[in-house]
Amino acid sequence: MGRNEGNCVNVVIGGEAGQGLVTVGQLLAKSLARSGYSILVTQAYQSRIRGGHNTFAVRVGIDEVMAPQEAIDLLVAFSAETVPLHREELSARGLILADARFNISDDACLHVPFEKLTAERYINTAALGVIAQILGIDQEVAGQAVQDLLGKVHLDIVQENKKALEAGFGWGKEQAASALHLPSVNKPPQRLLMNGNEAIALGAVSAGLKFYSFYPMTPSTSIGISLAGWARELGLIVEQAEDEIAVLNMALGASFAGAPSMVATAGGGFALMVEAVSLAAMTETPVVIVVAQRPAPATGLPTRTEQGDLEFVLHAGHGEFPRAVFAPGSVEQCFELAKQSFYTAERYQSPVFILTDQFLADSYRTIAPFALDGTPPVQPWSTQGLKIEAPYRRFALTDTGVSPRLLPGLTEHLVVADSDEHTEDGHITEDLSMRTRMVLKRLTKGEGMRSEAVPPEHLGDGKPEVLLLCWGSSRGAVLETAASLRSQGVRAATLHFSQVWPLVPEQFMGHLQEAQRVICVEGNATGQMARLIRQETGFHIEERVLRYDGLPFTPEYILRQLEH
Amino acid sequence: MGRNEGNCVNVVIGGEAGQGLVTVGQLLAKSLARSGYSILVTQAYQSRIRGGHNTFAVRVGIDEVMAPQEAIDLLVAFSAETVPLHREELSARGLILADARFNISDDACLHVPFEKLTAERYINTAALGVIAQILGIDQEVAGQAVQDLLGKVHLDIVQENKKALEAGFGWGKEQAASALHLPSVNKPPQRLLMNGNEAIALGAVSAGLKFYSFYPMTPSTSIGISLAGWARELGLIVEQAEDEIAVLNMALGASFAGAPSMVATAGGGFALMVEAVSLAAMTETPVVIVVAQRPAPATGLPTRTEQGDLEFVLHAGHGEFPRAVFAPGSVEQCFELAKQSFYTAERYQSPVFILTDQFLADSYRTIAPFALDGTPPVQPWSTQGLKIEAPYRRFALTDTGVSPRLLPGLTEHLVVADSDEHTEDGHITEDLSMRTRMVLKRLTKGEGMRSEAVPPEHLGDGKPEVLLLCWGSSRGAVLETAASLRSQGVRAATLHFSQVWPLVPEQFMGHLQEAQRVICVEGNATGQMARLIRQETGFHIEERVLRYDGLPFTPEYILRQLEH
Amino acid sequence: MASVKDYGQYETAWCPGCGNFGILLAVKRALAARGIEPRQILFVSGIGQAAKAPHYLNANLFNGLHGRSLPVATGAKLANPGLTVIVESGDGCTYGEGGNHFLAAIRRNIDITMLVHDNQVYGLTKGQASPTSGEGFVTKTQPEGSTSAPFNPIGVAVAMRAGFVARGFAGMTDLLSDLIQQAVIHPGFALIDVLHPCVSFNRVNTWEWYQERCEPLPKTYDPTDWNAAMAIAQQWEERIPVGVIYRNARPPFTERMGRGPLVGQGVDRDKIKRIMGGFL
Amino acid sequence: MASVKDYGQYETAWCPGCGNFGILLAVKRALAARGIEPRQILFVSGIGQAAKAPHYLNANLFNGLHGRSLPVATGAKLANPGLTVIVESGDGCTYGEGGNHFLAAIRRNIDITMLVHDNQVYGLTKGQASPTSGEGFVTKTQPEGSTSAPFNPIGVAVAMRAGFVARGFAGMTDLLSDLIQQAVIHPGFALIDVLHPCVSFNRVNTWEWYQERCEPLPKTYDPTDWNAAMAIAQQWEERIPVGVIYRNARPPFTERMGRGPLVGQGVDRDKIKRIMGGFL
Ligand SMILES: Cc1ncc(C[n+]2csc(CCOP(=O)(O)OP(=O)(O)O)c2C)c(N)n1
Ligand SMILES: Cc1ncc(C[n+]2csc(CCOP(=O)(O)OP(=O)(O)O)c2C)c(N)n1
Ligand code: SF4
Ligand code: SF4
Ligand SMILES: [Mg+2]
Ligand SMILES: [Mg+2]
Repeated sequence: MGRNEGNCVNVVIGGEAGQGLVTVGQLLAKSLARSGYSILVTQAYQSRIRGGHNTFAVRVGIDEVMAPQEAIDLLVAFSAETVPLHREELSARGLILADARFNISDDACLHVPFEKLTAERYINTAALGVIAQILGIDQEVAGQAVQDLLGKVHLDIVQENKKALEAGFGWGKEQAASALHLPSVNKPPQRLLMNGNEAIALGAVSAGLKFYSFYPMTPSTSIGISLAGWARELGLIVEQAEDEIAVLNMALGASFAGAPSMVATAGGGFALMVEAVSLAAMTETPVVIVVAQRPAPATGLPTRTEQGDLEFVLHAGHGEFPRAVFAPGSVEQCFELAKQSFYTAERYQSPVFILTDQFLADSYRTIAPFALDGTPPVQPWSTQGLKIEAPYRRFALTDTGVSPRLLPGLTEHLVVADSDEHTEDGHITEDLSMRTRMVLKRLTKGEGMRSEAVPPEHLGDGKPEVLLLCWGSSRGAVLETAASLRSQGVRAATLHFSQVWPLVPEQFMGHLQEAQRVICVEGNATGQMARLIRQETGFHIEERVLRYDGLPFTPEYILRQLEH
Repeated sequence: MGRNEGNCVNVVIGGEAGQGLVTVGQLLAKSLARSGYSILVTQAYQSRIRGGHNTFAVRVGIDEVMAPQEAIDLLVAFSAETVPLHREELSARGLILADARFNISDDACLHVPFEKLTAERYINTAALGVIAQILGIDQEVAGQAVQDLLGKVHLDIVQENKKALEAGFGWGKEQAASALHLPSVNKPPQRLLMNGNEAIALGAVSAGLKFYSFYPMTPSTSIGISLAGWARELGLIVEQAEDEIAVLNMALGASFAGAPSMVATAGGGFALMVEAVSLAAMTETPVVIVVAQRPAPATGLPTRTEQGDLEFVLHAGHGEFPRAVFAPGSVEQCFELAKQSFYTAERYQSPVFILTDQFLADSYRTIAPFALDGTPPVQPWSTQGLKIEAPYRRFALTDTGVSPRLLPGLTEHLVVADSDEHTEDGHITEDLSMRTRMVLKRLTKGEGMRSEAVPPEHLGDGKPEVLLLCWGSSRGAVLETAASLRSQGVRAATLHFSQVWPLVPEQFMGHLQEAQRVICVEGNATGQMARLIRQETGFHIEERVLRYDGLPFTPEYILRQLEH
Repeated sequence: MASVKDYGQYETAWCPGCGNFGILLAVKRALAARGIEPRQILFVSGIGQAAKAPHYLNANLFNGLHGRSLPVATGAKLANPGLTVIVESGDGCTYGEGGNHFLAAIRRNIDITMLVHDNQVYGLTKGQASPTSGEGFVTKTQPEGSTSAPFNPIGVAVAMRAGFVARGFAGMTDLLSDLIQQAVIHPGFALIDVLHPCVSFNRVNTWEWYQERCEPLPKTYDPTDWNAAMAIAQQWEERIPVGVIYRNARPPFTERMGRGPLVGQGVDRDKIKRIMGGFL
Repeated sequence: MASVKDYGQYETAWCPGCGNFGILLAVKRALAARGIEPRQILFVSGIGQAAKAPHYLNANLFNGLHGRSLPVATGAKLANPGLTVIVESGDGCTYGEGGNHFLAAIRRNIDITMLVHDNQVYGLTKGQASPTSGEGFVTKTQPEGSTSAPFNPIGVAVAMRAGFVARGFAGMTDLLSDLIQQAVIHPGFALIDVLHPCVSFNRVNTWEWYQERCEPLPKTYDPTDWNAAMAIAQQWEERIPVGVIYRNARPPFTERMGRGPLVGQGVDRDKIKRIMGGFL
């Protein structure tokens, strides 16, 4: 059972794919967000379109909710199967909501007579009403959410839905099940409800993205869906390619010609991009590559989560060249680091990576609206006015390794790039001394990236008994774990890497050394980050909390492992 | 200038692509090998078919020649350009052989009146005669080499060639240039003349290879040329695929159906195989993958050498799974480790890698004939007779992680493999507890591989002042460097890894710790092996001798770097 | 002799009403009708809803990567030509990600049967345009409609003179089962593009849409007439011909290659010794 | 106005007598004839002997990976439709490694010119069979002769109704230069398969072999007649028609897409703010 239980309510909606539980979940999440609560959504679904069993979990609280919770306070069963599958996770105060027709015999169960409340097709909305009532959501707020979300699609049936909602509210009121009532928030702050993929898409366009090519692959696809939806308004090109090889090569072509470009995929699709990663490095073409991890090898568990591709991404591509790898730990970081990725890619004319995973990609959270001013977007053409002496040398050797980048067709100069080793003017060469100079030129850019690396976030006690080290999406669960440890009187601290490469030991060695125990928390089976830290620092982290069953970390899971 | 100079003669033949210098070089090498000398060939060529400037260097001696040498004792100029390009490397006793018509004014130059010796088209063979005479090769032996090599192609013109050879010998005799005369060997032992790629091909067929698919890529192509040449006789299938993705997937299909399979490529082609590497791991399909390295990123320097893909190969493929990576240090090791790769791949039903590079791939050496008996070849069908209870489970969970492998169609059982996470019987599953068991099953096979890892070869003094650590093709240069250091009174030792993964620290930590200085010698720009050793042991090797200009290590190069 | 029952009956992960069910049934019937034992058959598939099909019957199976079923099948067939190799995958898998292998398999005329479950959409990834989606097809990732011309697999296969080119429809299982039987016994590469509705993501090419258009080729049609086949391959919008559209007698790859099975062949060390002797 | 001289004169890495020289010359002449400035042109190429061609003239160039020139060219054209984008690569690069992109480029009808230097062999890697090598073509890696049917690029492109399909011959530089001019001004994907001898590795399809067979299409030939084009595309062994074989007026991708150039477009933060507001 989770700590924090008093402050949060964990609602889990279960049912078959195609039953609309995502819609109900989103409506609930929206209603909660607008009521001023903090929420965190965890979606668990199978690799199928209909049937099976999926869940949409909304953990809600007054204070920031950062991680999923295992204990369920409100289990909403859209299919009879939901109950046996999740009964064990029910908390002491937990309730089950199920259609009366399921005939579930369980003391914790509220048997909702949906049949009587509404017509079959509006049951979902009626269920939303019941849930909302139990949690203490204002009916107006829920109604507005229904209007906003469903109104776009089926304007005509909004009225029917609202009636069903009302019926649900009405029935819920009679139950006097107030245990899960959330304390109301006085002046709800404006909050965005957004998942990791949407935040990446939004960060990308605000940093200047103009071209996005993709080949569908879970859990990355929804980045393309967001961008495609905005493409006309923002004047982007979002193009589905014939395969992932084309995806990245196309993005490189677009970037070479001047359009800030991004691609997104999962491990298997990324495997096909590896050659072009090396091409990006050799031709010094900026590009942002999102790898949304899922359990592998091969097709693995396509709809689940894992952090198993760190080393793969770090070393993808033949030959040696610098790269930056970001690993956001929250939806806010997805936005910020997507922007950062564009700046880094442009500044160092290099491939830059964003490593996320299914959990973060699909996890809706409530976040403060982003400030959209600040750093101006990337505009590769803005430097074209600079006076450049002829002959222009695209790969001129410089102290920083960065050469002035012109775009083809925009100036009087010719721009030549080559995948072969090349001279300063970009033409193929077999001059071996030029070779070594070009190798060093490219590697020198890595020094610049190092100097700008985002330091890991260190939180909690100095000289702690326990330092929990983590990276990427596990941040929230680890932070909550540390809070929990502290509440048990353990001096705990956390060290979260939102940039996993380049690593700059001076930024964190002190933290590692002053901790009594360092424990690496990673969503993989072999401890890749721990290995990487040893490689870069010699510091050996023996204690590890690993997870590789396809589910995201929860504080409960980490605490259980720590007890072992 | 190289040490060892007294014992060895370094002949460098230079000229344009298409001038036939490889043929002359091979004839010379063959003649020397049959005369009982040890030789080592280094080929340097450009990425073009005609023109440019290439060299074919034969270093010859009585004792085993293990590395190339920079100082040239006999420079044979097939084009006038050769002389200015290589004059600086000429040793004190060095001679130049050039066509009199080149009008080279150089005291070290013997001006050969080829015009008078033979017709234009036989000049190469006449040159061979001159060289052979200067080195003291028996004319009979050289004649036989001409007969054997050219006889296959142009039987009719063997006579003319022999005459030209004779003329060359005759002219050479008059020059009284005996400084480079090799001491004669009494009873020449039988020696194969073979390069790294040929040895891999031969090792593979003796280990049981039946299927080889490929897409041409320098420097891996000649493996396929050898195998294609033997295919009819040995009943192999050697198939050129549409791309490298097909190459590896095809090999996996063949292996799944029971044919021991191998593929070979260079870094860029391997980049396209990365997804299928992960597939091999997931479906537990044995396959041997040769990555013949060349300078990258991207197309890089297609015909040169480098050791830049260690980390790439080590982490290629999404998700986590075990693999073995061999890195032969000699032509003999190419043969032995090719065999070993098949055994390891079959035993652990896993992808196994052989990392070579252009230098080793193209380097002819004299070696003792291989014993072809010994371990029986891999025969996946030999276990099909075993009584297996129905239902057969291809991925049965076992202590070793290895499950009994049946082949489709050969027994009454059905064989099912899936790239998704699967049950023991190979069918797609989303059971998350099965997931963790399957992850561990696959990783457990890595323990077996570890227990069988080839230990690094440690040679030289205990508690040395200098320990030179290296891997793969640089072995010979490093061994000769150590010998040279010893002759200067330095206590030197070497540690050569012919298997670079898994690393077993117990096998070598003692050596690292007892050395006063450890120096890592690697053909790349960032010190990948040094990083890997730190990752696995925490031992930080700060001193490095790196090379990344496309040329192989020479003892001279290493000694120069050590002096810095 | 195998019967439909021998191929088993399994729960699927498909949506109710999906066209895949009709294809699965036709496959089982065809195999049973030809009396092929499950153990003689190797299915190879990629990734997608279609590619799951072979999990739902008894046979050997290699379910590989998205787009890569054909090279795996080719390797397996070469290693053991005794296997009846059948590839099942989707339109995205075969003509999208796997397009290059499709071309190569036709050129090789490798002796396998390729069943493309063509629902004109990417099903498993929730409804993006596929290579066969009609121009203007609207999806969440193509909100302005698909802009590429649809791929005409039949047209390309006939143009390349593939050994056996057929079109089936999941709603005509008898005809489809017959096509599959012909394809399986055809020596060489046999393509069957099977139209089938995706009830979840394709709102254009529905059961009704196909039913109105699909029409068996007349008995008099001669599939060995390449010109006629090329003309038939152009028909689509109004009338969609179903049946064997083209066939020829080009010898299959395994035959042209002139090798026996690789599996079960020992290593003749004397031969290798002789080869090694060539290096002396 | 640009002249042939503006495109420069460089040393090449090609073999003396190679057909590539003729193609290079025709390219320069065509560009000069159309008066396109070097800075307006972007060449994209893959890897191979052919793919080196754009290094030997003055223009913008992205020389990418083996087989991947078309996607790079597509991305560049979409980013800046103002560029005249010309792809040059070999038969191996385009129809072998890059086969899938070839299909996709035709389907997109992306407005670029694709010049395939088709020597029916892999030149740079020293003479393996290529997709267009004739059946039975003997090489060191195909000692028993190539076993796959040769790929007919013209046939496939016409079958797919590519916008502009032509065949050239390196030995007819005037005609070739004319074809290139037409291709460059054609709005949409324009394929020119240019036959050219590889004097080092192709002992079958030599200068003589081509010269005996290559024959310009008659003036009366109507390239908008698809049926005629499909028939012409079948001719090979005895007579090889050279010229524009097929063309149609399908609007190019950039037009159908309805976007202006991406390059130079600023970011409208108000619009992004509005989008963000949708998440409230
Ligand atoms: C390399 C790679 N890219 C993308 C995916 C994601 N993916 C899985 S199925 C699929 C589309 C399937 O479409 P189709 O082949 O038409 O099959 P359907 O589901 O429609 O039957 C995609 C893109 C993947 N598994 N691997
Ligand atoms: C991924 C990859 N595979 C293989 C190669 C090796 N390679 C370079 S050129 C070439 C063949 C070129 O043939 P073609 O495209 O016909 O050009 P040509 O040299 O004949 O003009 C190959 C296979 C490569 N560079 N990259
Ligand atoms: S998504 Fe479409 S293709 Fe897939 S099972 Fe459902 S209806 Fe069939
Ligand atoms: S190898 Fe062939 S294609 Fe290449 S330059 Fe020489 S003749 Fe031309
Ligand atoms: Mg489909
Ligand atoms: Mg070619």
